[in-house]
Amino acid sequence: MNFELYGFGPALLAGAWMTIKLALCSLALGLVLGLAGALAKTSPYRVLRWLGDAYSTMVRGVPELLWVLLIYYGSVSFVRELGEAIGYPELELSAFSAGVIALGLCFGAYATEVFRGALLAIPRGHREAGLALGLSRPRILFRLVLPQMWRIAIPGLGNLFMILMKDTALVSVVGLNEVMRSAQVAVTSTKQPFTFFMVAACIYLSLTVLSMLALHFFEKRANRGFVRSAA
Amino acid sequence: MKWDVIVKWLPKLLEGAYLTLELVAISVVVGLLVAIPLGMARASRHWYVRALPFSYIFFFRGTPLLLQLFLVYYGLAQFDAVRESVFWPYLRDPYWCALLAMTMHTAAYIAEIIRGAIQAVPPGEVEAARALGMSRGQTMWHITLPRAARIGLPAYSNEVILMLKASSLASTITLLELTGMARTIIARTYLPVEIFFAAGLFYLVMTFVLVQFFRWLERKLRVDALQGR
Amino acid sequence: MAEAIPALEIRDLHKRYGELEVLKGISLTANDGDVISILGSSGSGKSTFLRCINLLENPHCGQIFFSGEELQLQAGRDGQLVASSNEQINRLRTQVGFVFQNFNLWPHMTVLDNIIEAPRRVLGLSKDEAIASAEQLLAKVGIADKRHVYPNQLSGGQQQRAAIARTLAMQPKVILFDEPTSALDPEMVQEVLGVIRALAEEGRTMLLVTHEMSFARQVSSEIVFLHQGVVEEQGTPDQVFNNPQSERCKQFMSSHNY
Amino acid sequence: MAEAIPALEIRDLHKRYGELEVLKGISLTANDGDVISILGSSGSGKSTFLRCINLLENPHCGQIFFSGEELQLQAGRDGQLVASSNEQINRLRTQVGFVFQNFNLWPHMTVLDNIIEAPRRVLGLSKDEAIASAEQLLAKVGIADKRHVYPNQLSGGQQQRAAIARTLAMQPKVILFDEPTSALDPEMVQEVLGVIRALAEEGRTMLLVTHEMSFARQVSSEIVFLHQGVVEEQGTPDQVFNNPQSERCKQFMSSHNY
Amino acid sequence: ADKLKIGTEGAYPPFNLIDSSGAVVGFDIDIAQALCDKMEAECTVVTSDWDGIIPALNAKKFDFLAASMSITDERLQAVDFTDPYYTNGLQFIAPKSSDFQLDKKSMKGKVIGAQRATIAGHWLEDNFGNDISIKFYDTNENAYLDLESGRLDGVLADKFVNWEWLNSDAGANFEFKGEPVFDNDKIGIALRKGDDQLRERLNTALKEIVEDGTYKTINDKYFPFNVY
Ligand SMILES: Nc1ncnc2c1ncn2[C@@H]1O[C@H](COP(=O)(O)OP(=O)(O)OP(=O)(O)O)[C@@H](O)[C@H]1O
Ligand SMILES: Nc1ncnc2c1ncn2[C@@H]1O[C@H](COP(=O)(O)OP(=O)(O)OP(=O)(O)O)[C@@H](O)[C@H]1O
Ligand SMILES: [Mg+2]
Ligand SMILES: [Mg+2]
Repeated sequence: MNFELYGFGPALLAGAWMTIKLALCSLALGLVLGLAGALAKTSPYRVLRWLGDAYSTMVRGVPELLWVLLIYYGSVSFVRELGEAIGYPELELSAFSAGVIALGLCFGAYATEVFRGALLAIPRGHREAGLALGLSRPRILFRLVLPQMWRIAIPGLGNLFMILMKDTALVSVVGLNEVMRSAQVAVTSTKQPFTFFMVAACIYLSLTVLSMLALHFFEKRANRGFVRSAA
Repeated sequence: MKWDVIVKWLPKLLEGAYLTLELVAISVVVGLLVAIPLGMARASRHWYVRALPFSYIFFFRGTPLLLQLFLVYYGLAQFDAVRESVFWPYLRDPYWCALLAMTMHTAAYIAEIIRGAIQAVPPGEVEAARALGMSRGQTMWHITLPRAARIGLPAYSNEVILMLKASSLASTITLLELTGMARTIIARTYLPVEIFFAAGLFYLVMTFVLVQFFRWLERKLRVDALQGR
Repeated sequence: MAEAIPALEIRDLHKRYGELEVLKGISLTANDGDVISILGSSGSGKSTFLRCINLLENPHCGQIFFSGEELQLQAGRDGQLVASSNEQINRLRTQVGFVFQNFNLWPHMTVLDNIIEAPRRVLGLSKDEAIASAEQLLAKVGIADKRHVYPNQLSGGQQQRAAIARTLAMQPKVILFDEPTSALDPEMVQEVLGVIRALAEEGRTMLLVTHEMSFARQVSSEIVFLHQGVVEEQGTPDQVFNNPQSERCKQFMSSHNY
Repeated sequence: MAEAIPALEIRDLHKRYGELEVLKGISLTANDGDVISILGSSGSGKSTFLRCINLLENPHCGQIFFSGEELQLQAGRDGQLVASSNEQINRLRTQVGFVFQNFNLWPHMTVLDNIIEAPRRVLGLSKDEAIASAEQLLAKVGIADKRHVYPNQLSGGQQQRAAIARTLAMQPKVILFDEPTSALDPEMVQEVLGVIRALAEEGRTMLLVTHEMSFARQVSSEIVFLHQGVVEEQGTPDQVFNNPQSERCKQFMSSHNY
Repeated sequence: ADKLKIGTEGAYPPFNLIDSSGAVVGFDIDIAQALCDKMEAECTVVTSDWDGIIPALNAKKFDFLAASMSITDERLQAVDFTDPYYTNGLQFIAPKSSDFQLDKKSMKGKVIGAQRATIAGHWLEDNFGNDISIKFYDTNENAYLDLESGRLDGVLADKFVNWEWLNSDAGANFEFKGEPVFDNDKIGIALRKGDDQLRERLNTALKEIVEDGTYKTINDKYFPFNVY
């Protein structure tokens, strides 16, 4: 084992930072999409249910990599036309935003299912109590349903976030240097696959530690008021 | 689009799809079996019971499946001890390596889903079972797990679909499942668009069938009728 | 128009679950300050009736008026009637309080937060105002010391009192109580009786489902006896308790003096 | 040994939640066929007391005997006592039934499945045997027509009756009822009263938390009045209802004849 | 001077790779820079994943690719190529201890690895398809690992790449077997279709560097033999 990592240390760190940025941005987008999807799927309106269904099935049905390629290369002509239409022809979708959109889209589709499961686990009476007091539906959602839903959704979302963090590797096809690609680059030039794959594993593991700590914190918060049975 | 090419290679693609299904089916079912005790232990109130599954879940959730495949397939083969052991005939074979890695990987994720679902079961329902004299095990098996299954089902369906697509990584250790097969055919025909389109369609169809299956299961288990009054 | 407009009027309400017809045409009129108790055996449709009034349950047929304003209904799926105007139903719900049979407190909020939530969000009270009036209410129902506790840490009766306080905090004109004293001891029942009387004197209208006959007798201006989804008997407490007309009601009343 | 071994004996039970001491040393002896009612104001610790008896809640101090057999306890975290033998507590719990204040039915099973689950798993009854006895019980509590319905589709009183049937299906020697009639109408209360009397005649022992004074008076062989975690008064119904000794109990009893 | 963007993979040593400082180096890059000097253009090098490299070229993320890309009919449908700037060949490697003959009889039943979607794979299928079992890998690195673990009897790959690996520690116990089996793999610079002007400039520049000896200097820096 070479402790300077043959000089590739800084490159790997930069890769880690890129991974973090990608993961967090996609998470933000994905949570919004997932919530919207779950609400659509549990809504009383058939059109919304159908839309939610189509979104979660279609996006989950197509491999993540394909979405990345589709959005990055597929959007080129579209964005260019858009740019010309608004008089700003240099407009182009950066690799980063394309990656975030693609990963967020996929995260959202899976999060839809997690949120839906959690929504279904909340007693209807809690919502009814809000209705009976005249609270508006958005209010009921944000103040009564969401805070309780986290409690049930966090383990599932945690899973998805772990996967998301590693799916950021897919974005290397559009030329972003995240952890996996930095490691691969180092491997080709040093011929030390195990050293660098282990280093990549360690980077992922430390990111995992961070996210698990965060998840634990959120879970603790979401569990306030819920007593565990002594039986 | 050259449809005749797709038709010509359809049997090969079907062969690949069959291997994909086999890998996914075995790993998510065996994974579930492994995950149940892991998830139960993870939901335990004693830290020493939680510790072991925690480290397992931590490692397998924390590193990419690709890496785990590599470690099992290329990594283990680096050691002479492994190459001389009785396991070598299996570990030599990419099929078993893929199954091993995929099962251990998905078990970690499923365990986490199970833990969350177990903890979301209202305590009163558990108490009711205990008060009737059911042992911890009986309560877990007959009350808590069936109830948790309904809470965790949507998340589990996610995991199965994720595994369906993650199985394409098995092509990196020379297995000719759907993706591996498609890439091999492309190398012959130089028609990436057609073949990937066909393979993508296969994935989409498999996902669709899975989604329908889980929807049927949810209806059967009355998942959305469980909300309290 | 010599007659006053009734605070709440219900005409010919029907409701079924699948095949099971639970309410078979119920009509009822309540004026300002009325306290109407709804009695009836378990499963006779009392809760369902109350829940239909503020549309927590969608009836299949019928009309509902609050202070003369008709609740706009339109046909929804499988023959149910749903509110046609969200704006209207939200507004009316702020004026109609509901105390649930199983409390339905929000488990992720402390008792105080449970109570101030609606007044702050719906009535637009400031946090301080809301807390001030919530503390008064908590003191009135005797759980002021529990204000920072989560509902799961309360005893059954404490939960019930918190639920009552939550509803009263909205100062509703009409209050629907679904067995508000089921988990309360006799002393507490007296307290609640006092509270309800005071509310009636302020001119608020109350509908009350209860199994406690003596409580119903003391508090009500009118008694409605429900049986298998129809109003079997109706009248002043004296009439219904001392001199019931229908067979079913006679039988029911006789059992309460065990 | 002239004296019979009591079915249930509790000595000096203490329990606290954090700082709050809820039970401050409670002792109680119940012989075969005894029906002991526990009265007390809301929050006085009645539910907690019952829950400690079969260790749904871990007490901090005290001894519990079932038919002379001491429940083995050992110190657990933060000074709580936990069962030291899983085998023993499971066996004892099959002999001690518990009816919860908030029912705790399993929402993913039909009423019938709720009832046959424990007899099948714990007593090892065959499915047919379990169903046969469950149907008898359901008929007894008057919800035979609801056997294939899920708990969420039941009215409050129907849920309560299902919960009672679930507990009785285990044929426990000792039954702890936490407000078993709170959601029942007077007629149903009479039925339950009959059931409890029949059980007492079979020699079963019952502890009963209730707010219905007249019910308690009719059904009990002994009354225990709990106040702020201690037994304030204890005796036959006549003694306690007609001639209470303590100030607190007098006040409490006076309020029930509203 | 005009500005040009050169696309490359950065994962194909010694032709193109990224060193620890993040700079892209290698034979391809040196050649491309030499061409740029001749054309008096200001060039920057950008890396991209192999799978996305042609789409990226067509999406104008680069102007030309110096990525050791073989000129094939399939690729000619998507892009144009300059004249070849070096020639590649395929050669087997196997453990030093094994007797490895290149005839059908002794090859029978052998397990041979190759990189997926390369000429090596096609050559194996076309010539030994029925006799040996072929395993495909995403990268040559993975094939070498399996060669080391004994899952493979031999690997067929570009001779330069094999040569590079044999010179590393891992390759110590292995050697070339037989003569190069395929010696006419022409490597060119890829451009967007219809970019004829740039292609002509590159072709002219390529001729110039071959003639003035710049090419040989670069060649000798990397290989002890002639690759043109
Ligand atoms: N998990 C808990 N954490 C903290 N305090 C609790 C908890 N459970 C109960 N308490 C408190 O203990 C006291 C006794 O509660 P308990 O449920 O035994 O009352 P109770 O006599 O059954 O009253 P009720 O008649 O209203 O049901 C109450 O003041 C309650 O707030
Ligand atoms: N969601 C539902 N689906 C099917 N049947 C239902 C549903 N809710 C209630 N019912 C049935 O409707 C009938 C009336 O129920 P309701 O809750 O109105 O009774 P109740 O008069 O309030 O009785 P209780 O005094 O026991 O609370 C009951 O027989 C019940 O089983
Ligand atoms: Mg009811
Ligand atoms: Mg209680």
